Amino acid sequence: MTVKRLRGLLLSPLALLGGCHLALLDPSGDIARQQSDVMIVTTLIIALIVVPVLVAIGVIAWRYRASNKKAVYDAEWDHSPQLELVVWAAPLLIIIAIGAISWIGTHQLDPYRPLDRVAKGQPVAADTQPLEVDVVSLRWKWLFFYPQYGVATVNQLAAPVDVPIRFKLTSDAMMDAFSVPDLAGMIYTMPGMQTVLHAVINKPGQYQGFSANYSGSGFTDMRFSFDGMSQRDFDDWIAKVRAGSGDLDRKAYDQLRQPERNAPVQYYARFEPDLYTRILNRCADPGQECEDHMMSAGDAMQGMHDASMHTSPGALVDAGKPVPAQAAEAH
Amino acid sequence: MPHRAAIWDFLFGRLTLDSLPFLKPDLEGHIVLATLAVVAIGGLAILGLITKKRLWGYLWHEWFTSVDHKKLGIMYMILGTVMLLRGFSDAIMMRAQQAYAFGPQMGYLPPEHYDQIFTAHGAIMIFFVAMAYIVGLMNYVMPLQIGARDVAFPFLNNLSFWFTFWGAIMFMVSLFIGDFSTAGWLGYPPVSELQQGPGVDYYIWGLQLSGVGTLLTGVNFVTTILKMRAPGMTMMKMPVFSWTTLCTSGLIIATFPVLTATLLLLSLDRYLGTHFFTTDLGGNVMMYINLIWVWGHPEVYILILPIFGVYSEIVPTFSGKPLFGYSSMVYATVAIMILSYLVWLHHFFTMGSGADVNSFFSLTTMMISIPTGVKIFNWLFTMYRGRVHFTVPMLWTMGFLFTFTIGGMTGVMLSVAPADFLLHNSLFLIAHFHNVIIGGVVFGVFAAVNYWFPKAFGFKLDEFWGKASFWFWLIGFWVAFTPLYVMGLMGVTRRLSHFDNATLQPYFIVAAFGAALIALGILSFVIQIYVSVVRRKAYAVGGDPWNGRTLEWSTSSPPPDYNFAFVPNVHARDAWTDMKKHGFRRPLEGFHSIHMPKNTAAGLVIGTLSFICCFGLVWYIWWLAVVSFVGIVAASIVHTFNYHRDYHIPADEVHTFEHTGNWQPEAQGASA
Amino acid sequence: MNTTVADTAPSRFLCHEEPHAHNGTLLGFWIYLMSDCFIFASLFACYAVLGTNTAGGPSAAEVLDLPGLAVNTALLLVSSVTFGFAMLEMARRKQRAMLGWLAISGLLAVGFVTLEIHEFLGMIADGAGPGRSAFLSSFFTLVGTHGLHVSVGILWLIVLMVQLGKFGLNEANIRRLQCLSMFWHFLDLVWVGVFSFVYLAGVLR
Amino acid sequence: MSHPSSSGHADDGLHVHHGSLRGYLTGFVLAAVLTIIPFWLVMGRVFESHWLTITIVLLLAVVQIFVHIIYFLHLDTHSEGGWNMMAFIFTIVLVVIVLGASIWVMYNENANMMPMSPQYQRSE
Ligand code: HEO
Ligand code: HEM
Ligand SMILES: [Cu+2]
Repeated sequence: MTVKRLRGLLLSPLALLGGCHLALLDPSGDIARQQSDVMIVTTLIIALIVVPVLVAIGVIAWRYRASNKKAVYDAEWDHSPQLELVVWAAPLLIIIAIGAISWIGTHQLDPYRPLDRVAKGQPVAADTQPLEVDVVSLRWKWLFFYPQYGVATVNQLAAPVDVPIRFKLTSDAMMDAFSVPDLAGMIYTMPGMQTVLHAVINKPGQYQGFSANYSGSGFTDMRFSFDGMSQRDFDDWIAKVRAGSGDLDRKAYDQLRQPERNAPVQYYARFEPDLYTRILNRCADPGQECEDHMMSAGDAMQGMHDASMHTSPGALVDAGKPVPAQAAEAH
Repeated sequence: MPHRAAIWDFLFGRLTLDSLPFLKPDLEGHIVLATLAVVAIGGLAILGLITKKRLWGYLWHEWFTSVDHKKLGIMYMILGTVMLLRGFSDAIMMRAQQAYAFGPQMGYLPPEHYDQIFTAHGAIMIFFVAMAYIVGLMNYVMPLQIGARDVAFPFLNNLSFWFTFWGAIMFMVSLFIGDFSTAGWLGYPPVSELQQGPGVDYYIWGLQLSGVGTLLTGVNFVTTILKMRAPGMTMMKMPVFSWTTLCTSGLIIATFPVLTATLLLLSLDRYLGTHFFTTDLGGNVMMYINLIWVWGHPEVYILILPIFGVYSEIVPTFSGKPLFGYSSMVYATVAIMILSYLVWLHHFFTMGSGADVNSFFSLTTMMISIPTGVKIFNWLFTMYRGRVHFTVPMLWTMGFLFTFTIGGMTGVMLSVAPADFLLHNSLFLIAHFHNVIIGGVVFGVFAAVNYWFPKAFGFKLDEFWGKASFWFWLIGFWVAFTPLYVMGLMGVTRRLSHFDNATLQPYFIVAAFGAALIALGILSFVIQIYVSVVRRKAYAVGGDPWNGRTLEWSTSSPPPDYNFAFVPNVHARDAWTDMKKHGFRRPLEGFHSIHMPKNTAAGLVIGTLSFICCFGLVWYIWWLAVVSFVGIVAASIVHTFNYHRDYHIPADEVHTFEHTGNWQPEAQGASA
Repeated sequence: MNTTVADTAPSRFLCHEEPHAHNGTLLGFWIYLMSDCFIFASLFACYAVLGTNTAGGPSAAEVLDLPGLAVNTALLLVSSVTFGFAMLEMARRKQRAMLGWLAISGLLAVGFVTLEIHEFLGMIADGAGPGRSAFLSSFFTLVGTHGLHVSVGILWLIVLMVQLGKFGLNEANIRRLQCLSMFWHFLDLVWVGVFSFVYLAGVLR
Repeated sequence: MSHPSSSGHADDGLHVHHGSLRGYLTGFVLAAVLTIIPFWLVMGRVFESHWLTITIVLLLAVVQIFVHIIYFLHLDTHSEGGWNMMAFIFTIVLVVIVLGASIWVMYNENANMMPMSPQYQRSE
C-alpha cells in the first residue's frame, strides 16, 4: 500500500526529532488513519507544485542577482499570454485533484456516518452491535455513559478493539471538543446540542484524550485516558466498574458538574436511566423544563409554529424518550 | 454604612479597590505592579521630555489635530510598533510559561492569567499591530500613488485614528484596572457569556472602538480611490498597491459591520439579558461562531491583501522591470476579495455541519490558493530576466516568498476537511497562521517600512541593522514555529498553560529560543531606527532613492503638505517611470495656491469622549457613560456647524517649498 | 492645460490648471449605507435563525400586531415621498416649501418611532420582552436597530433644518440634504425587509 | 474603464439627479400597491399554504426594494461614474452570501444537533 510506504518515508526523518509519537501521522484507529491518509496524500499532491516553487524562488533569485551580468536582462518584458495561462492553470489542476479527494473524504469520513468497516478489508459484520457511549463534557472533566452496560465513568473511556463505537456527545455548560487523536478526528460538544461520532480503535493501548476547545480556566487539565482493550479485558473492566458502589443519580450528578480541575477517574455502577437525555435537554435539575418540550424546531425553515406545542410552564413530562417535534407536521 | 456604599456604587459602578490587580500581594500583583511602574515611569519621562522641550504645541498642531494622511499614516505606524512590543511581551510570557510548566511544575502563571494573555496577544496583534500597520501604510502611500492631495474625508481619517488609538488604550487599561477576557481572540461564548467581571467588556468595547475606526477608514479609502485619482489614471493604470488598498477597503466595508453587529449582540446578552448566544431560552452559540467568522476570515485577507500590494511595488522596483502580468495581478486580487467571503466555515468544520456543507467550504477555501499562487508566480516572473538588487526591502520580500509559500501550503492542508478534523485547534494550526501572518504580514510591513521610510523622512534606514533584523526574524520565526508544527502532528492542542507529558518540553524550549531570536530581530529594528535617525545626515537621500516607478517617488522626500504642486497627468502604468523616460523635468515656477483641509480637534475630542463612554460601560458607571455619550452627540453636532474646513496654501509658499524641498540629488534632472 | 512653464520638459505630465475639486461626499455616504446593509444583514440572519426559538414563550403570531404595523408602514412610506417633495423644492431653490416638507417628513417619522416605542412597551408589559426568548431578542434588536436609525435621522433632520434656516441653501447644506435624503429612503427600504420578513412572514412561520 | 476625474464637472455633487414629481408619485403608488398586497395576503389568509404566502410576500418585498432604489434613491448606471451601481451590486452579492450561507449552515447544524428537530430524528 503506497500511503503506508509514504508514511514510512515521512516518519523516518521526523522520528529522529525525538522519538515522539506523531499521532496524526500514525494513528491507531481506522477513522483517524483514513483521515491521516487523506492528509498525507493531499499534502504530497500540493508538494508537487509547492516544492518546485520553493526551488524556483532560490534559483531565480540567485540567477538574476544584479551582480550577475551574464544573465539576460529584459527590462520591458512584463507579460506573456501563454505563461499567464499556465500560471492560472497549474494551481487549478492541483486544486481539482485535492478538491476531489477532500469532497469524497469529507463524505466518507463524516462523523455522523455509521462505519462500514473496522479496518482496511474488514467490513463490519451485519449483526454487529456498535458500542454505545454517551459523552458529556463537564467543567472540566469528561463523563461517559455506557447505556448498554448501565455503567458510567469519569475521565476514563474504554473500548474493545475492532468494535465500532457510536458516540453521542453533549456538554453541560461549556463548549468543548472531544478529541482522541489516535482514534478519530475531533468533534465539538455543546450544551443543549448533540453531536455524533462513529469510530473504532484497532490497537490495544492507552491513548490521550482531551478537550481541544478552550472552555475556561480548568481546560488545561481536561484530559482523560482512552483505553483500547481486547474484548476480554473490556468485559473485565466493565465488571470492575460494576463492582464499584458509585451511583450516579441526579444528586450525584449535581455534585459532579461542579467545576473542578484535575478530576480523578471515577466509576459509577449505576446511573439514572434518562440522565443523559436530561442533560442534553438541559433539565438535569428537577424543576427545570426540558428543552425538547419547550422548543419548537429550532431553525429558520422548519414549518409553522404551532401554539399548541407549548407546554404550560413547569409541566414536567417524562423526557426519557425524545419527543418527536410536531413542528413540521403542522401543515 | 449602606449610604456610603450606595454613593460609591453610583460614582464608581463596580469599580472597587479590589479591581486593581497591582494592589494584590501575590506574584501576579507584583508583576502587574512592576509593569505599571515601568509604564508609569516611562510615560512620565516622555511627558516630561515633551514638556521640557515645549513640544506640546507642536504635537497638538502638527500631529494630534492633523488631517494630513501622511501624518496620520505615521501615527498609525507608531501605534502599531508600540502595540507590537506589548503583543510580543505577551508572546514571550506564553513562551516562557510553556517552556517550563511540565508535570508537577505549574509554571509562574495560573491559568486565569495565562488565558488572558493569549486572548490579549491574539486580539492586540490582529487589531492593533497588523491592522494599525496596514492602515498606516495605506494611509501614507495610497494618496501619493494616485496623485491626490489627501484622502476624500480628511477629518474622518483623523477621527478613525483616534478611535483606533483609544481602542488600543482600552486594552492597555485592562492591564492595570480589572482584568481581561479569557475567551480567546474571537471571544467565543459560552466563555465570553459567562465570564464575570469587566474582562470581556474591555474586549468588546476596545474592539468596537477600533472597529468603527477601521470601517470609516474603509469608506474613506474607497471613495478616495474612486474619486480622486489623478487625471488619466484609469483603473487599469493604477498601481497594484492602490488596487489592493481598494479591495481591502471593500472587504472592510463588507465585514466590519458584521463584527460590530456580532459584538453588539454579545454585549446585549451581557448587559441586557437577551438570548442570542446563551445556552438557554433559545440562544444559539453556533450563531456567534458563524457570525464572528463571517468577519474573521475576510479579516485575515484584509491583512494580507495590502501586503501583497507592497510586494508588488517592491519586486518591480528592485528587479528593474515592470510587474509581470499586471492584469492577472488585478484579477487575482479581486478574486481573492470575493472568494474570501465564501470560506468562513473552514474554521469550524468540526462543529458538525455535515458533509455537504463541509465539502463546499473546503473547496472554496482551496480555490483561494489559485489566485494567491498566481501572485507568487507573477512576482517570480518579475524577477526573471531582471536585475535583482537585494536591498533590505527585497530581502524581506524573499523571506516572504519562501515562508509564506510554506504557510500557504499548511493552510491548504487545513482546508482539506477530513484532515482538519485531526488538525483543528492543534499547534499545527497555530504554526500555520503565524507562518502566514509573520511570514506574510509582518515581513511585508518591515519591507514596506524600509522601502517608504526614505520617502517619509528623507533619509534611508541603516542597512546593517536592517539585515540583522531580517535574519533574526527569519531564523527566529522558523525556530519558534517548526516545533509547533511537529507538536501539532503529535496532537498537542492550543491554549494549554500546563502539560503532563514531559517529552514535549524540549520542543517548547526550542520554541522559546526562537522567540528570543525574534526578540533580537525586534531589538535590531529599534536600533536600526535609532542609528538611522542619528546618522540621518549621512543617510540623506532625495525624492527617488530607489529609482521608483510610481508617483510617490516624483515628489519631495518628505512630501509637502499638498503632496504635488501640480496634479500629475497620467499616461501609463508606472507613471513615474514613464515620466522619467520622457525626460520629465520638474517646473520651478508658475505655481498657484492650493486648496487644503484645515486641522481640527474634533476627532480627538469625539474619540476621547467615546473612550470615556466605553470605560463607563465597562465598569457600569452609568452616569459617566450617559454624560460622555451626550458629549459625543453634542460635539458631533457642533462640528457640523463648522463650515470653514479648508484653506488655501498661497502660491508663494508653494513656490518656496518647491525650491527648498528635498529632491536632491536624483530629480534635478531626469534620471531615467 | 497648455500653460507652458519655462524650462520644463513635456508639460503633458502635469495639470497646470488645478483640476476641478471632486467632492466625494455623496459617493462616500452611499458606500457607508452599503456597509450599513451588512449590519442589517447580520441582524436579519439572526432573526432567520433564532426567530422560531420561542423557548416556551410567545411566538410571533401571538405578539405581533399587524394593523399597527400597517399604520407604521404607511407613515414611513408617506414620509419618504414627502422627503422627495422637499428635495424637489430644494432643486427649485424654494427654501420655505422645502422646510415645510421636511418638517412634515420629520413629524411622520416621529409618529413612526412613537408607535414603535408604544408597541415595544406593550410587549414588555405583557412579559414578552427581549429577555424572554431568542426569538424576542432578535426581534427587538432588529426592529429596534431600525428604529434607532430613524431616530438618528430625525435628530439629523432637526439639526439640518436649523442649519438651513441659518445659512441657507449653500453648497455644503445641499450636499448634506442629499445625504440625509439617501439615508431616509434607505431606512424605508430596510423597513420593507422588516415588515415583510419579520412581521408578515414571521407570523406565518 | 472610467475616467473619474478627467470627466470633469458632470459628477460633481451638486448636479445629481433629484428625481421628478412624476417619479416620486409613481414610486409611491407602486410601493403602496406592493405593500398592500402582502398585507392583504397575510391578514386575509388568502392562501391555504403558508409557505406559498411567505414566498410571495418575500418576492414582493424584493420587487418593492427595487422600486425604492429606482424611484426614491435614483440609483442608475450613470450616477458617480457608475460606482454607486458597482457598490450596490457588490453589496447585494455579499449580503446574499451572508444571509443565504448563514441560513444554510445554521440549518444544517441545527438539523444535525438539535435532538428535537425532525431532520435529526430522520438521521438517527
Ligand atoms: C494573514 C493571515 C492568513 C492568511 C493569508 C491565511 C491563508 C490561508 N489559510 Fe489560514 N490564513 C491566515 C490566517 C489564519 N488562518 C487561520 C486558520 C485557517 C484554517 C482553519 C483551521 C482550523 O481552525 O482548523 C484554514 C483551513 C486555513 C486555510 C488557509 C488557506 C487555504 C489559506 C490560503 O490563502 C493560502 C494560499 C497560499 C498558498 C497556497 C501558497 C502559495 C501558492 C502557490 C505556490 C501556488 C500553488 C499552490 C497550490 C495549488 C496549493 N487557515 C487562522 C486561525 C484563527 C484561529 O483559529 O485562531 C488565522 C489567523
Ligand atoms: C512575534 C512572534 C510571535 C510569537 C512568539 C507568538 C506566539 C504565540 C503563542 C505562544 C500563542 C499561543 C499559542 C497557543 O494557544 O498555544 C499565540 C497565539 C496567537 N497569536 Fe501569536 N505570536 C507571535 C506573533 C503574532 C503576530 C504578529 C500575530 C498577528 C498579527 C499573532 C497572532 C496570534 C493569534 C491570533 C493567536 C491566537 C490567540 C488565541 O488563541 O486566542 N501572533 N502566539
Ligand atoms: Cu480562514
